[in-house]
Amino acid sequence: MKKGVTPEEAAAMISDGAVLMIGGFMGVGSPHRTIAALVERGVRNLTIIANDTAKADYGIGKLIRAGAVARLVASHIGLNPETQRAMIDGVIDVELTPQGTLAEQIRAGGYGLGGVLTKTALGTTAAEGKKIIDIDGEPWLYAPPLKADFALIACDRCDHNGNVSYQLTATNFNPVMAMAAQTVICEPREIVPVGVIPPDHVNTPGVLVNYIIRRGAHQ
Amino acid sequence: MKKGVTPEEAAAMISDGAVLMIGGFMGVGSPHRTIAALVERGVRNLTIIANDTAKADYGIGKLIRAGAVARLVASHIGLNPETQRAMIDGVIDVELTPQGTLAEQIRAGGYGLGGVLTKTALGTTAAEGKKIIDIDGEPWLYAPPLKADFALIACDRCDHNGNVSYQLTATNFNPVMAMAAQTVICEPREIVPVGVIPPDHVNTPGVLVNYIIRRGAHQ
Amino acid sequence: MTLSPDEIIQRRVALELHEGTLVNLGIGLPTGVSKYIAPSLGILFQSENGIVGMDSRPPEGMEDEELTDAGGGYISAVPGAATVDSTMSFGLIRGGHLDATVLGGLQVDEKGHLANWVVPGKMVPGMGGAMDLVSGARRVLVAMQHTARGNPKIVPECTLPLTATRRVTLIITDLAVIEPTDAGLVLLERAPGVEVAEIVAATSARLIIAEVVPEMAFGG
Amino acid sequence: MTLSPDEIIQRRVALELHEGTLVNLGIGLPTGVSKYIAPSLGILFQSENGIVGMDSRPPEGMEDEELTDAGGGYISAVPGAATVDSTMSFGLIRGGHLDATVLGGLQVDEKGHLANWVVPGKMVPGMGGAMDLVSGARRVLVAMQHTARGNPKIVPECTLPLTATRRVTLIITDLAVIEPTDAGLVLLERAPGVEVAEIVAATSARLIIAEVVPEMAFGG
Repeated sequence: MKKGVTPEEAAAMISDGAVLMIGGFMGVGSPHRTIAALVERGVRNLTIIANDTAKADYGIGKLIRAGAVARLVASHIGLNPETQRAMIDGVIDVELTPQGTLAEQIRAGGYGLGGVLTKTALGTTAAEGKKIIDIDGEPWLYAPPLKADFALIACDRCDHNGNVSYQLTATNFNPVMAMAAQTVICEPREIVPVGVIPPDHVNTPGVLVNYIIRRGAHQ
Repeated sequence: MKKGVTPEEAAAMISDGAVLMIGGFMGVGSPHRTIAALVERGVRNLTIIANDTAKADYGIGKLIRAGAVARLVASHIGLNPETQRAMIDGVIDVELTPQGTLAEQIRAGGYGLGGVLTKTALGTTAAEGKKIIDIDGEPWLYAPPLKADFALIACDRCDHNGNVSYQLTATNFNPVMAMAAQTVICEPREIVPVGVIPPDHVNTPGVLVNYIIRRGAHQ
Repeated sequence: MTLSPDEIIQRRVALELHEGTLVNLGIGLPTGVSKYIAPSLGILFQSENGIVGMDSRPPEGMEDEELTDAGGGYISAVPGAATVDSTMSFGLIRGGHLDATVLGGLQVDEKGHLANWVVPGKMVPGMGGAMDLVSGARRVLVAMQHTARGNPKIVPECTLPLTATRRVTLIITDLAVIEPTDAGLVLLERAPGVEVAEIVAATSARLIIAEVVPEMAFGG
Repeated sequence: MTLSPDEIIQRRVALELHEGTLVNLGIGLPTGVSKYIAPSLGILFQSENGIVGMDSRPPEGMEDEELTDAGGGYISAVPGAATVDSTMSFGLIRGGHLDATVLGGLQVDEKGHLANWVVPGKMVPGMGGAMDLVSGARRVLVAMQHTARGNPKIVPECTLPLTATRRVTLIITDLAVIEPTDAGLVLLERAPGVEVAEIVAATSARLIIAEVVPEMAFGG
């Protein structure tokens, strides 16, 4: 069985300068309670790897507004003007990466691969300064594996052993991030006994999950 | 809705010299009725990409015994002495590949990636003659993407639109092969109406499946 | 029947989508294409955040916070939909399993290159899935107004950063259907009531024009 | 208590497995290690064909043809098991999520290199998952008889093709526990009743031997 921790206890494990992967797509499937506790703790200088930063003061946007982020690797920041401003002003160092490449880079980190060979972005300004690898006369853009100190993931259901199942479009980057971080903290909507989630419906085996966020006071 | 075909109709689409991926692990999760029809048809000179060749005269082993196979890419042939003999006698050109690398090569083919960078087999005789790619001074073994003309897959359930869900250890290579072939032929144990498999339990979306093998006479 | 510019584009794009295929519609104008697709065609719409078989917004009060499109808006799912994680979603896109992607454009040029993801110094939204879609889909359909504030968007050479170096399949605007080829941009069709001279005037790129350029023919 | 050679190896390997971790046991001798693991430890056994949390063969008549181990034999699943496809199964192995792999060996040498997948010209089974396991698991535990038909299997340099160029973590035999280090093979423990001289005689590799080499201490 895994230890259930409060969002505050989880946030306390994360120090200034940590590299975090955070699940979610426009806040859908993001660990909102954990993010709120991180903001509360006042952590600084984070590197965030995530698909996007949601909206101003929502989801990962809360960390942006709180000034907790020094570096961001994401595919899209268009719906959060605060992140765009912070990028243009040089307050946050933002690396924009195609969404499919970003997902594969995280997977490569978690699966022990040496990186990703892709056609996406090849020949565009987004490939400037990046490594091109020639395979039998054909150029491929190389993207390195990504890893993190922590993955903060959200899920629909989690059992007492940390077995996780995701739901609908809240799945997105969560399963792949759960493979790519030193410590995985999972914020479930529902916590169920072992055996409630059948083996075929476990998307992230519990061996990958280090801490489960406890149910909230009102839950 | 997809067309339901008999194993014989499926076999009739497959010509001499075709490249086939066949799902299964020691015959578990292999499309046994389709394989039997292929043997019956007497097709020749096939290239088979599969984890293994099961046992003598069982699963893919039936195609080996029938002399249908000219080339085999697999990770393990140890439990089928007929395949081993055919390899040693030079009757079948066998390429042995680590299982994890083989799975990633098939995935790379289906996901549009330029290949796989792995540490597995690096420095061993299994890497002889293969490309080594240096990333920041570190050597990685390169393995090319694999694709096929046909993927012959098996599954537990399939709906009328070709949405597929696999079960337990019969899953294995089936989902990744369904991404990597021009034509995908699926042999389900059970065929159900659309909607019976919930969206979160569809492992292979129906858009990937071209033909569904009809239920058998006794089913 | 008088059609609005958006309707012209959406109805014409709809004719390009084939029975039983997987299609990705970009946010905005492209999303509206689905209005003109008969459900009997069994075309499945993908949203790259992880669903094959998205449907329109459910009735008020029926929304699920775990079921949204790539813009974060509530959606529903058709019977037989499948949900997938981000790696599988982009595997479908990048592996050539998506028959068509319909995207907006800022510029398209004579080589058929599309620019639609960034206006340096002004707009830095990030490319999201756009580069993957343009690189990976079997067919890339650009659906856009022919001009922006009177300025041509179909230009000799893109001045904005490209989304991909791959040539798009077709450009469908409120004035014309144009196909990029080895020889250049071929004017295939005119919008209803639009003259060829009008299209040429609204286009700064060179167009290859046949003797007869038919009007777009809509089903309905 | 007199233990058989296999029992000595399996019991000693069992002591190396840690609470709550994921472990892969190779077919044959390594599989038997699970007999000596208390269920309360919550150790999960992986079978690389696609299950985390495999259990032993179910009662006669309860077998499922869709639930087998990597050898194709019927298995069961513990409560809380997860089934995965081959890419995820090897992602767990190659991504460093497997705490330990326990494998048999044909030879191990002074550099800690393992050969266990092929005897050229004689046995060509294919490497299956062995190369992935030896390259990717956090700890590689070799569990084997110290000699084969009287011939040492722990040799100065492997004459058989290597499974990986990575150094294994520990060699556990019916005679000894040996740890490969930068300096060479260090004899850590003796099997019950076995003298150091006996181990040295059965080993053709050079062993680094401390003044005191304790006996293996089993819990039970």
